[in-house]
Amino acid sequence: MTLLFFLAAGWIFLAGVYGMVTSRNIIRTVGCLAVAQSSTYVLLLAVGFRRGGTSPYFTDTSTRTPVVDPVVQALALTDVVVGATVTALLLALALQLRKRHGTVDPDALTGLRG
Amino acid sequence: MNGSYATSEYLIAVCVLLVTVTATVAALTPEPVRQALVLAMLGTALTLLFTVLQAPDVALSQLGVGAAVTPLLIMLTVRRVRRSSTQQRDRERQR
Amino acid sequence: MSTADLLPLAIAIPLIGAAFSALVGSRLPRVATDLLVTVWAAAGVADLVVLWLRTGDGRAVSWLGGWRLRHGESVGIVLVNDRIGIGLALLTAVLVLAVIAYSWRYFDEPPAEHAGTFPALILLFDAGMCGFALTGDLFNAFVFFELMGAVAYALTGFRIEDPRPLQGALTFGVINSLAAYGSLLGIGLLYARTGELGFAQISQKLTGHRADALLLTAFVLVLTGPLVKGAVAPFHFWLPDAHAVAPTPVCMLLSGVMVELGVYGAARIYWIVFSGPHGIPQHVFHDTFVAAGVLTALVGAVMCWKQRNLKRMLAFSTVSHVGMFLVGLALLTPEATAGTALYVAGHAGAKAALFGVTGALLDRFGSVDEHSLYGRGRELPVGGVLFVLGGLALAGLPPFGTALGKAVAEHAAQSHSPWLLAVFVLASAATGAAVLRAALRVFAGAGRRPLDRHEVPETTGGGEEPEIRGPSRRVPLPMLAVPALLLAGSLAVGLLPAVSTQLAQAARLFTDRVGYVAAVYGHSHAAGMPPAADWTAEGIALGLTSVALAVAFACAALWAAPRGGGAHRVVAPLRRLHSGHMGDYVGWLIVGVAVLLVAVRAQL
Amino acid sequence: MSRRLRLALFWAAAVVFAVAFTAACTGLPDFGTLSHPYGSRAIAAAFHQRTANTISSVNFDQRAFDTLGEESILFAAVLGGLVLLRRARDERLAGVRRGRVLPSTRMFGSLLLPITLVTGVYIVAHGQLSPGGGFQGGVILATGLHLAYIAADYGVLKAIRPLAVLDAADAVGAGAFAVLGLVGLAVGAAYLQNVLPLGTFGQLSSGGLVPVINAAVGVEVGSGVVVLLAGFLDQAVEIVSPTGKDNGAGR
Amino acid sequence: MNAWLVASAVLLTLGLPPCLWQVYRRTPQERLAGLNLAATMCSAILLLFTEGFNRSSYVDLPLVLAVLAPAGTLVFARFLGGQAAQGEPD
Amino acid sequence: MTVRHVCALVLLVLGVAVLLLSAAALIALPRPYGRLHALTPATSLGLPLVALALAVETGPGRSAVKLLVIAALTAVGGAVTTMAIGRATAQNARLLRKDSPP
Repeated sequence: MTLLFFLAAGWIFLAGVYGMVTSRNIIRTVGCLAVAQSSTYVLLLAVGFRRGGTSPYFTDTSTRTPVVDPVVQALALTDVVVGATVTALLLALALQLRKRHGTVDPDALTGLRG
Repeated sequence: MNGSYATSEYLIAVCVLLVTVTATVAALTPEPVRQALVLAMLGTALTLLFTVLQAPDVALSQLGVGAAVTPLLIMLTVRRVRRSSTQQRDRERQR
Repeated sequence: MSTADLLPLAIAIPLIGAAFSALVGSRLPRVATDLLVTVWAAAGVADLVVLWLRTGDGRAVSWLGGWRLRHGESVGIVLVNDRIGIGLALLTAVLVLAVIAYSWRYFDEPPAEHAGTFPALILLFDAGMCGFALTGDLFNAFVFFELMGAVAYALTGFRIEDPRPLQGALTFGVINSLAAYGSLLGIGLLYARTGELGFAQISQKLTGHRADALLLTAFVLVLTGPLVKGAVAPFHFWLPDAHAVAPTPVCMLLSGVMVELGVYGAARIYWIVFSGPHGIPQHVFHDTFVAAGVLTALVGAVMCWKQRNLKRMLAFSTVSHVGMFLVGLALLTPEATAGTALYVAGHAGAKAALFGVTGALLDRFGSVDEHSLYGRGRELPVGGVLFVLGGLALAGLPPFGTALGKAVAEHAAQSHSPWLLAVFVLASAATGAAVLRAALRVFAGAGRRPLDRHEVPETTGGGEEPEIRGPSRRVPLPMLAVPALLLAGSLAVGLLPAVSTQLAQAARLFTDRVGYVAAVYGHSHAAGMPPAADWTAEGIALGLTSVALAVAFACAALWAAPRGGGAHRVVAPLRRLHSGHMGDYVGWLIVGVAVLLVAVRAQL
Repeated sequence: MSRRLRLALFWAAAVVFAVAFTAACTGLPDFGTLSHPYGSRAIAAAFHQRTANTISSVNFDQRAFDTLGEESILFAAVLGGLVLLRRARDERLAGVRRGRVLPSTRMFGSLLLPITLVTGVYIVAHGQLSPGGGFQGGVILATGLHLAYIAADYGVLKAIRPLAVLDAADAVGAGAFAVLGLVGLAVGAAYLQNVLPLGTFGQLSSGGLVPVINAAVGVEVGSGVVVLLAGFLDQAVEIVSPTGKDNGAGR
Repeated sequence: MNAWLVASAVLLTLGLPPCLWQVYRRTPQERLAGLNLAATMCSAILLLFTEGFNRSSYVDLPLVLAVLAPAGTLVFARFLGGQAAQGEPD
Repeated sequence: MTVRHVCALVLLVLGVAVLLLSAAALIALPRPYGRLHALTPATSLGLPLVALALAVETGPGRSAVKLLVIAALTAVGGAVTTMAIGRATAQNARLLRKDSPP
């Protein structure tokens, strides 16, 4: 049953990729990339969960409390930032591309081929 | 104590379900404005999931990034795109 | 300052330089900024040179934040490398210095109120690539992978007035980011199993587990990122699209070292993390990736031959060479590794020089189309000489570094399976021939005037906007001096015996997993004998053979009667696959992952 | 490749991926496992450094180098945004019409603006104690500033948004992180080593270098996100392309 | 097992799905309304977690959500309105 | 079970009930404008009740102040955002009618 928590990550990744494969709009492609990325957060945090643990900082709880893995949280935090910045860059590219090319449909982007 | 584990895992299960469904819908939404709104929802759902997984730090970042900044950027991009196509249509009408 | 401290400095220096350049760029005159950035890049080179010298035939280890091992465990990040990784970082730094010198008079600095942004991005690129080359930690590698990616997307799309760079950059960004997220999934799986993130630490913990589905999936997923960056078929589609449209100085970095870093990363991760007992057996990696490398080399060579857009031609030749590098590394012997390292160094100089000359052409004539430039390059004789020399170097003319590296790698490949020899010779001959054909057409007006036929979709390369506003009558001096120096560097790699012996010793260390782990854990470990990496009569003969083939191909293309026929039927569908469609490329990415999964599973 | 072929390829690959990933997940330790070797070590190390929020300790001390890379990515994205969203040679600025805003929105916006800024500063400042930190607080600060756009209009936002200063602040924040690492080298320790006095566990000033780096990150993120959003807003609201160019260059 | 967690579980299970339904199904404006209610619902759930997990510092999360959510909604509303004003039927 | 605890539970049950009712109304009401009305009780009554319940439970102190700030922000913000969404919907509807063929 708890296996499903890990499998959810794989499902989300594939859903994002499916959206990118079928996309007819480059802005949607970038959005789907963000979806695919959220799978990594889910996997990382699910991996770091400890049954009965609480979050690993000790201002409002005793230092003996069992806590979940802080390292994956730090990794996920880095990942969130990376994802947001990359999304911003790609959206900037998509915006300019739309302006210059007059289309957001990948089928109509024929500038580079062969 | 077992009851508390069960509640906690029930919460996690519901949140994972919410995230999975929202992510799937976001990936399947063809139109960017609507997708931006679903992505904002995905950000909120992820925030809940991170909180029940006891990761409030990540939840806070996700709240800022996923629920606010990313959808806003998509909206701004779409708006710019809309603006240029409006200009274009106006020009065509004038001809 | 100890040797270990030089490792983080190699990354910190360009980072600080980037912040500084962005900060003062708009407040200082252009010349001052350029000078400052050049000095900064030179400081990075100096740091790495000292590091190279001090590392000697060993490894440099630096625990960041002082989180050294306690009881055999650490919570910190370790930077650890031998001369292969340090050499790659050094190559990066040298190329960055060359690029900065090349673009002294180059860019018009489009964001007028933000002068200094372009050099700042180049320095960030430098930091990202050095970090990726030097790190010994899987997640840290992901972070620096993303850093070099993010900078590269922005730099590729630099010319926003033209739609093609934007499309190329967007494809580049989407495909590479998706691959990086795949890698991160793999890192998550490995972390779940081992509870570690360092290469050496994971490797130690993995020895206690069986090679099961988790290991297999994690292996393929983790390697996806580096393989996509390394443009291994079928992950290579983004590369020509991005390289054909990026500003020329950026192309020099992308083709010269970034793509090679991808292959390096794949090999490094396999060697340290997965090659141990209970890991992925060596014959599996060997068979799978020799096949992938051969496929890449051939696809790249064929596509390179068919291009008329000069930048795209050079990009496909990079694909082809990367295939050969992958074959070299996948042979998993110190000798082949040493050869590949030499080949990469020689190739970087030659390829960057070729891009540099192409940039001069683009600047002068506003086109990179082989057909429309026919004969116009006569005004630029120096460029012509450099271009021909570059083509000969790509084909493997002794004594260029490319020839030495190729000869050593070929020798190692031959003892394994003789037919690989033919692949090496043919692929280098074809890429060299394409460049020579273009050089003769453009700079000498040789052969018939090419006809425009539109049977297959293609990217011509005409109608490009010059990268310098208002093309000057004279090509600026750095735009030809830098390529000449780069070619000289490529020559030096082949001529200086010290380079080859030192790289051979480093290759011995690169292929020594036990020694790497021991170095991280602070044990001493005796290294074996270095392989031989020097000129042999056989190597020179093979080099001359591929050059002769290249010249023959080029002459045939120029003067022989054109024939359609069988070849066309094979090549046209291949060209059609390179559709420039983002959805296609994403599809290929996931297909590639699936094929690797199946291929590795079948051999376990 | 036709759409149908593409989809067929995707489905074939997706099935393989799904099978492999499922098989991999069966090999994982059970969900909620009690064994987290790295995590346990990180907690012990955080206690040693007297940082109450272990995640901040991992982020800004134990694995600070990752964060250095991450902030460089953000810096690169901001620079990249400046480059990519610049006004092209053939574009011009249009006058922005004054937006009509509901009075209630205006009042609420002006009320919310200070609250948001205070919240942002609070989240940054308590980074090493409770959830939050430079990044989260920085994003809140940057978003909060844009309430001016909601409450009034674009002109007001431009007036309270000193882009040149924020630009510089972004670079200073990014550079400061890398320079702070040199402090360790200067006193003969390792790069990014936490050499400042550590303070008392649970106090605002505890953790040595952690709150300093945290503040640098806060400055960088706050100003960087504003600059990035400014690029997009300018494109969305202000910059117009010349007639005929929107569609013209695509051929 | 405590009342606060049960209450949050009830809200998660019964309160959020209708909002999600609204977000998935309809025009952008109605999606925005659904998003708005979902944000309120999440605020409530996060508040309940504070007491449910017995960590008083979790209260920062609903605080931030309460600050960001209206701001986000107002921006979206402005753009959706402005988009219509420029004659872009959707 | 102190009196305070009972009070908190009562407030909690009331708050959750209001929130659930709002959610139900959101999908049950037929017209877009009607659905907008579903937002108001949740923000102005449901969430403040929940926050109040928590404040009663924890007793006076800094966290109680934070809870009340959240309640106040949501209540005011809810009203304002509802109006803004209503306006956006109205603009859209009106212009659609104007653009549609005669």
